[in-house]
Amino acid sequence: MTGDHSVVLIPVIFFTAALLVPLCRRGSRRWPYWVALVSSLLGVAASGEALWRTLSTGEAIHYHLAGWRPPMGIELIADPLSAFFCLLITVVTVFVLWHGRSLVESETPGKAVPFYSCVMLLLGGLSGILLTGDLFNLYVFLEISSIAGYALVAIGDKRAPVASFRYLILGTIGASLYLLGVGFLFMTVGSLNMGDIASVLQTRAMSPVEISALLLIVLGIGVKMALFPLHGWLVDAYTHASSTATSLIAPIGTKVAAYVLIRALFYLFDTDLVREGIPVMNALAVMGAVGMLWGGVLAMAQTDLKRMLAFSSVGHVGYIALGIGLASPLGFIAAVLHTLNHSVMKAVLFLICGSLRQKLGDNALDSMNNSLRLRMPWTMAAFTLAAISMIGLPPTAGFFSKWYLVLGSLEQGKWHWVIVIVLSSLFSVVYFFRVLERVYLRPQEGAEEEPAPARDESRPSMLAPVLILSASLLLLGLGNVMIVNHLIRPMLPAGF
Amino acid sequence: MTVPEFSPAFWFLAGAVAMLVLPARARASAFLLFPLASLIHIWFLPTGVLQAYAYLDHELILLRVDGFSRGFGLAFSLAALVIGIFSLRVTDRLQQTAALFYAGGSIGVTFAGDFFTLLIFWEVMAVASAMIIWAGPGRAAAGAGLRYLIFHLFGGALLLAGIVLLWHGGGGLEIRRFDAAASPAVILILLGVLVNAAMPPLHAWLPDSYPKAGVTGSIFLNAFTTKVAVYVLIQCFAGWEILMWAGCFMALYAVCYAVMANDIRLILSYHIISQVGYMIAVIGVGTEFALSAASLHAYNNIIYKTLLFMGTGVVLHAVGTTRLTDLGGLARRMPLVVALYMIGAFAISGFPLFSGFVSKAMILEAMGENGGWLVHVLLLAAVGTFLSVGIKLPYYTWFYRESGLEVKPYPAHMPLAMAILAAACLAFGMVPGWLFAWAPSAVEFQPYSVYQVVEALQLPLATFVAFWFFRHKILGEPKIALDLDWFYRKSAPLWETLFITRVNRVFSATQDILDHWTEKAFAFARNPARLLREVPDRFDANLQRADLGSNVGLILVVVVLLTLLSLW
Amino acid sequence: MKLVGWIFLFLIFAGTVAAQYWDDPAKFPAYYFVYGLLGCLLLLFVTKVVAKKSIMRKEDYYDRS
Amino acid sequence: MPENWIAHAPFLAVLVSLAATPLILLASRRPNLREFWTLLAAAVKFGLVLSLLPAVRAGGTVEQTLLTLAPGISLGFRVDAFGLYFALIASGLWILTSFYSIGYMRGNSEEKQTRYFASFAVSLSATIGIAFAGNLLTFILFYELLTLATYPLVIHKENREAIRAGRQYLAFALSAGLLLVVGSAWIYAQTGSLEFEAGGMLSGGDHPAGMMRVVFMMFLAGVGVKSGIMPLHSWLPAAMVAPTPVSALLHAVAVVKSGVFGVIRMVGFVFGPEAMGAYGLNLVLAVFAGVTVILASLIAFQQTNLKKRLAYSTVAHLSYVALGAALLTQAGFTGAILHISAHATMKITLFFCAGAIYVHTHKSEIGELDGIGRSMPWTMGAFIIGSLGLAGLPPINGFLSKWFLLQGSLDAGLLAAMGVFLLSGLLNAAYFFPIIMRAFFRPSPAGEKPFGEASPFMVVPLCLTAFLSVALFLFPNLFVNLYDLAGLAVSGITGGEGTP
Repeated sequence: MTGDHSVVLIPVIFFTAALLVPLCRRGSRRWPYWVALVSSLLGVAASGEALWRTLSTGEAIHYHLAGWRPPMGIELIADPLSAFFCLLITVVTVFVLWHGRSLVESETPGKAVPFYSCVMLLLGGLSGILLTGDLFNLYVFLEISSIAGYALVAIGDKRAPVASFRYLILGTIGASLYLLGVGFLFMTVGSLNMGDIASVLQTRAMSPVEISALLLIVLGIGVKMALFPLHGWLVDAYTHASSTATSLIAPIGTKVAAYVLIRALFYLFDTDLVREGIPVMNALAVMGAVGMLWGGVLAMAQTDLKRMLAFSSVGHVGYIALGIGLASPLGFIAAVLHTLNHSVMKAVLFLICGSLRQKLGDNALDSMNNSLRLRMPWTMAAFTLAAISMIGLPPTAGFFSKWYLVLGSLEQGKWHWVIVIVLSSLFSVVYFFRVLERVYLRPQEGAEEEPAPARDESRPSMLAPVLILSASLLLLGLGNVMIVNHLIRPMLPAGF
Repeated sequence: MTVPEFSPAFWFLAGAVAMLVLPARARASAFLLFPLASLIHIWFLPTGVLQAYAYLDHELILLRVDGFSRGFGLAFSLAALVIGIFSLRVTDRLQQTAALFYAGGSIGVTFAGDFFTLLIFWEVMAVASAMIIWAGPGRAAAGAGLRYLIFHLFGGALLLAGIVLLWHGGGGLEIRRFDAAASPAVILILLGVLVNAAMPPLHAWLPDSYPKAGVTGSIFLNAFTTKVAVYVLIQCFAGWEILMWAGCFMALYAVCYAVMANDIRLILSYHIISQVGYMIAVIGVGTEFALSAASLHAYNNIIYKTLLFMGTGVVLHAVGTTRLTDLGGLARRMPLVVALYMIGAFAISGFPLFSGFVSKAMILEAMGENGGWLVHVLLLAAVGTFLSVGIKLPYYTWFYRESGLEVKPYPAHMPLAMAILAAACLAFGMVPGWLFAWAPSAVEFQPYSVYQVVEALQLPLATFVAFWFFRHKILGEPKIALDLDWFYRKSAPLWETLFITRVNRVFSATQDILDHWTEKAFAFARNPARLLREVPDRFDANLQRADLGSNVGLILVVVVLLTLLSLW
Repeated sequence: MKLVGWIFLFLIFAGTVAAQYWDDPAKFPAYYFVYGLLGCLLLLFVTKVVAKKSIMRKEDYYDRS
Repeated sequence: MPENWIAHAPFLAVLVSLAATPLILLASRRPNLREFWTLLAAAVKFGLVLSLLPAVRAGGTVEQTLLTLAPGISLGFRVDAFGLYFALIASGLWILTSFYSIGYMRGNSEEKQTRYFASFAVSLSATIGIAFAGNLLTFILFYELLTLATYPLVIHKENREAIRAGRQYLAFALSAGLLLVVGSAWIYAQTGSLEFEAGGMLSGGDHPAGMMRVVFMMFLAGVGVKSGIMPLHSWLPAAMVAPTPVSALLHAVAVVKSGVFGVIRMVGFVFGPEAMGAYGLNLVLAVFAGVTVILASLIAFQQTNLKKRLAYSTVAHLSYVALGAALLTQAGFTGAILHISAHATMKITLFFCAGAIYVHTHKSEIGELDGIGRSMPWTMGAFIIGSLGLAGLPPINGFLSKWFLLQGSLDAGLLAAMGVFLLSGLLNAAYFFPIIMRAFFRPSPAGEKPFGEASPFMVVPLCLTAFLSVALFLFPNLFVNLYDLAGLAVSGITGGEGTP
């Protein structure tokens, strides 16, 4: 029985840490950092253990809080899907925190304690979302993580509070829609436990109320996921938050929302009905596809690296939505694989944004030139690799999620999605090579007079996570079959 | 005596390579070694297929000796040797190399036993001879050489197409006599060969280019290309009646142009065509005797034509010009050359006691038996030959009037080379048996019959009389007569405009359009909103941020829309 | 040309006529002389009169574009 | 042990220059050491490729599967005769190009030599990877790697023009790569396999005609960019701003040849002659290729820059290969495959010459070459040989491939193709020979003294390639049995039948 506690341990660790961080402000200035890092590491260990266990037994781990059995008590469930997402977010967090050690201090001086506290709260909320088996409980965790997110965004540059406010308004609307949907469901089914609801919904036809509930949940989560055209909060929030905050929220925030979407569409409701009876899947695919193009086009237009990456995130959320919208095993695999890949890629890219901001003071594309490749060759190499992966060239990770997506679309004869994927890849070629060209080719102004800039690489604590993550893109690419076969296939919902 | 059995062409090819590395002083003398070696080699070669080379799916026959190839091979080697003597002063490495490649190509074709091998040497000849023309002085040589080369490569392409068709038809590539039931393959081969034979209307390259080569260059050129074509025609197209007609037409056509020409090398160039016409006409007859006549005439032609070209070469060397209207009265300063030249002139005109008489008599005999009245066309051509080469050219060059040109001394090896050839002309003329010894098949023929001698004397006599009466009118003005090269030389700018300038313009226009759209696309990428409304060039995040209300509104719209859609 | 030359040429001509007659009396003995004379005149006419009007050009014809 | 070696040789051959890259980068301060690594890698690579020869000549293939790339598709190498043929040419000429590069880069005191040599090494890895790829996905993987590795080579000069050319190159090549991916995905969805199959993985199947055509056009565009089929060729002349060894590599060995290699892989191993013919796809390819051959030659006329003229000539000659493949006959394929090596040796010679002239005299316009043949006889002599070969004249290997291509046209009953080849030969002669004429027969500009040959590092390689061009005509099986390999490859594609 002891092992099962790892499930509950994950949120508990983070919530504890969130409290612990302010408490240790009296100690060294480094303590909040170490507390956060150690908790994240513990989180990694716990989620890893949970994942390993659920995979090796082939069964989900059910944990009943305080021993109350559902439907009365709250249930935590670690199945391969949720455990995998847990592991993902905790691992990314570890790398982001590692990278952010000095960055947080320098970018947001004196705000380390609230920052780390919010991070822990965010993680707690997100892991709660991932692990809970109860819809209302999920809402609670959603709000916790959202509030932590708003706060994190607010700890940024001058414009951050406004961006955060925007985020808050739109995020609250999203959460409310979700809550409304949950309310509708509770009305007709009489339960909040996912397993219960699923067992009811999947045995009979859905009433209009339930369909409305489904739509409200999808759209509410869509807002959180920044699904086009519900992404209005994302760009400003990512741009103006502090580097570390962005690199934390961007890779994991929207992914957890995507998880909820997957969970709701494939596990909660009747998959066949969702697939054929109502146009929600098609709507998701369309929204995803338009988002891919929209994000790509706007990313090409940006003059600020971080903003460009934010728009690219809108596009890549579209990939995930499209994968879900295909509602086929290949689409599911593509969606989950892309969640993983995109988390890592975006983490690398935003971390590099942080490193650059530390050196250059901002992320404006105009200030980048070929002195960067001399000053920070390794960072730039990592950036290049991540960019290539974003574009989707083999054998990097980004290629393979697209491959599954293309296969999935073709399998259903949906050529139009393939065209969209090709176009959006071309857009990403444009916007990434725009950066690479500057970094590698654009001469410095007045370069003749000045001596070539000396090597001025980021400190090891910032370089190492970047390098490790970007190298892992190759590994993820080459090992994608292993990931798909051993991790993602066990997640496939029963309907497939 | 056994001799190594490889194609004598390799002597020349080896020589060409040697020319590349030998120092300037040794080159001209070393040059002689290779034709000499080839001459001896051919002399001792037995008959038959001697060297074959398994190449891919083909069995290439590099050395096939029969009566024809032995004779032609000897004639070519001799020509190369003597021209080598004539050009002992030449120091231009390129020209020497090209000359040996050229001769090697000719000999290679002569001994080739299959069309694949033939084609290889054929193209070597084309390129090497173009180099020889280029080595000529002035800008005219450059253009002429290029036209020459393209023309010959065109001929080569026809030949190649024919050969490929032949192989494709499953007929094998062996060089053999084609029967007159023509297939496309054979027609293409014939056309390709006729380009080299300078058959009108495919002849214009010859008078265009030969007079523009250098002193020794044109001598080299005259000896090989057309005779090689004659050789191939003998081997493959003997007895094609159309050749009889074509040859007669060719002989007469070129003679007319020769009479019009003002440049002595141009006169001789047209006479190459005319003489080849004789040979082709008799090839059309196709009997064993006719083919002997054709080949013997070819050997003689190589000898006396080279001699004639050497004569003009000395003039060019000594005076620097070859225009009849500039020349005159040089006889006293180069009597030996005049004498030797006249031997050649009599030979080409078919005077009794000179070599041309013997072979021409054979040709007339063969034509008279088979060609009916066509023989009279050849006689008319003979009149023209004597008129231009035998009288007009020497008369205005060396006699007529004093031109006052300065005559540079010319080296002794030039008349020496001429003397060797002149001796051959005389020897073959006086002792026809020596000539017949080289015929591919035994010749039983008495050229010195009354009929032949009378004809051979009366025709020139009449020509001379006519010439004498008009001698002040014939020289004329320094003008050129347009030949068929007019069509491609004058229309070249048109083709260039049509196919090069225009095509390129269209291309750059499309490129511009592409660039324009790329530019547009990039502008679009810089700020996509420009498509929708008037905004600045560059994207401005602050200007284009949708306000919160619109975002909220958008969310609600989506919710309502989707709900409606689902619950419909 | 001196008279001697003409006499020499005439002797040759006479000789050929005689020989021809001796060889084959049925043939016109000066046939080739007449043919040659007419042929030569024809050639001269064609090249010097007809061609001059049609295809003779200045030497720099091709150099002028 | 030896068998084990052979089994690993494909991957090692790919890896060797990739592994040399860091060494080259690390030795950036010590040019001699750096060049040593390059040459060592080149030699080892050639040796490894060579070690595969006996097994393949015996009619077998060497297969090696590394890992699974995607379900049902492995990162796998399968060395067949055709792949080995290409690998032999690429790795063999790499050695010469490396020597030449040393002469060029030092003679020209180029900047960023380290990057140059490093990219070069990666390119070669990618090329060998393309040659040995056993399935479409592996092929695409190395195809994209090649795109990226040659990008720094294209933009080497880093001026405006170079960067624009680089952009164009990337845009074209990456779009093409995407089309390949999509096409492959379709094939995978249809057949469940991406393994190359001699005779075509799509042959014999019953596929919707419309789809076949669309996918074929995707593949055509995909490989068409690198093989410069019009209208996708425009990056290639633009990339001429790159240093000459790059042009030589791009135009003779690696990139464009990977393109036409891809064309043959596509025709012979993906679609297969049977399906190509059945759906009329070969005519599409033939029309594109034929038009390219002629138009590119016409454009080459207009170029006054030597390298630009060579570039357009390259565009034309690449389409020889495509057109040969489109004939779908045994002779046509043989000609196409032989033309890969023929054009490689001939064009690399010409580019080497252009580079030697440029480094030594800083002349790059054709109008400036008057009389240069007298100063640089070896260089220009090699130039003659290259030009002769490109015009399809014997005794250069360009004639041999043309012979087969003409045969193929006849076998296919496509007289138009025959006309294209013959006409193109004339056009080639017409735009190459004026250069030779100038070089040897025009007087040097007034006041110019003879300046002699360029560095032996450059002259020796270009003489060797010229020699190879001749030698490979006289003895098509010389050294590495290229002709036999071509024959093996073709009999695989056509199933050993088709000869009249």
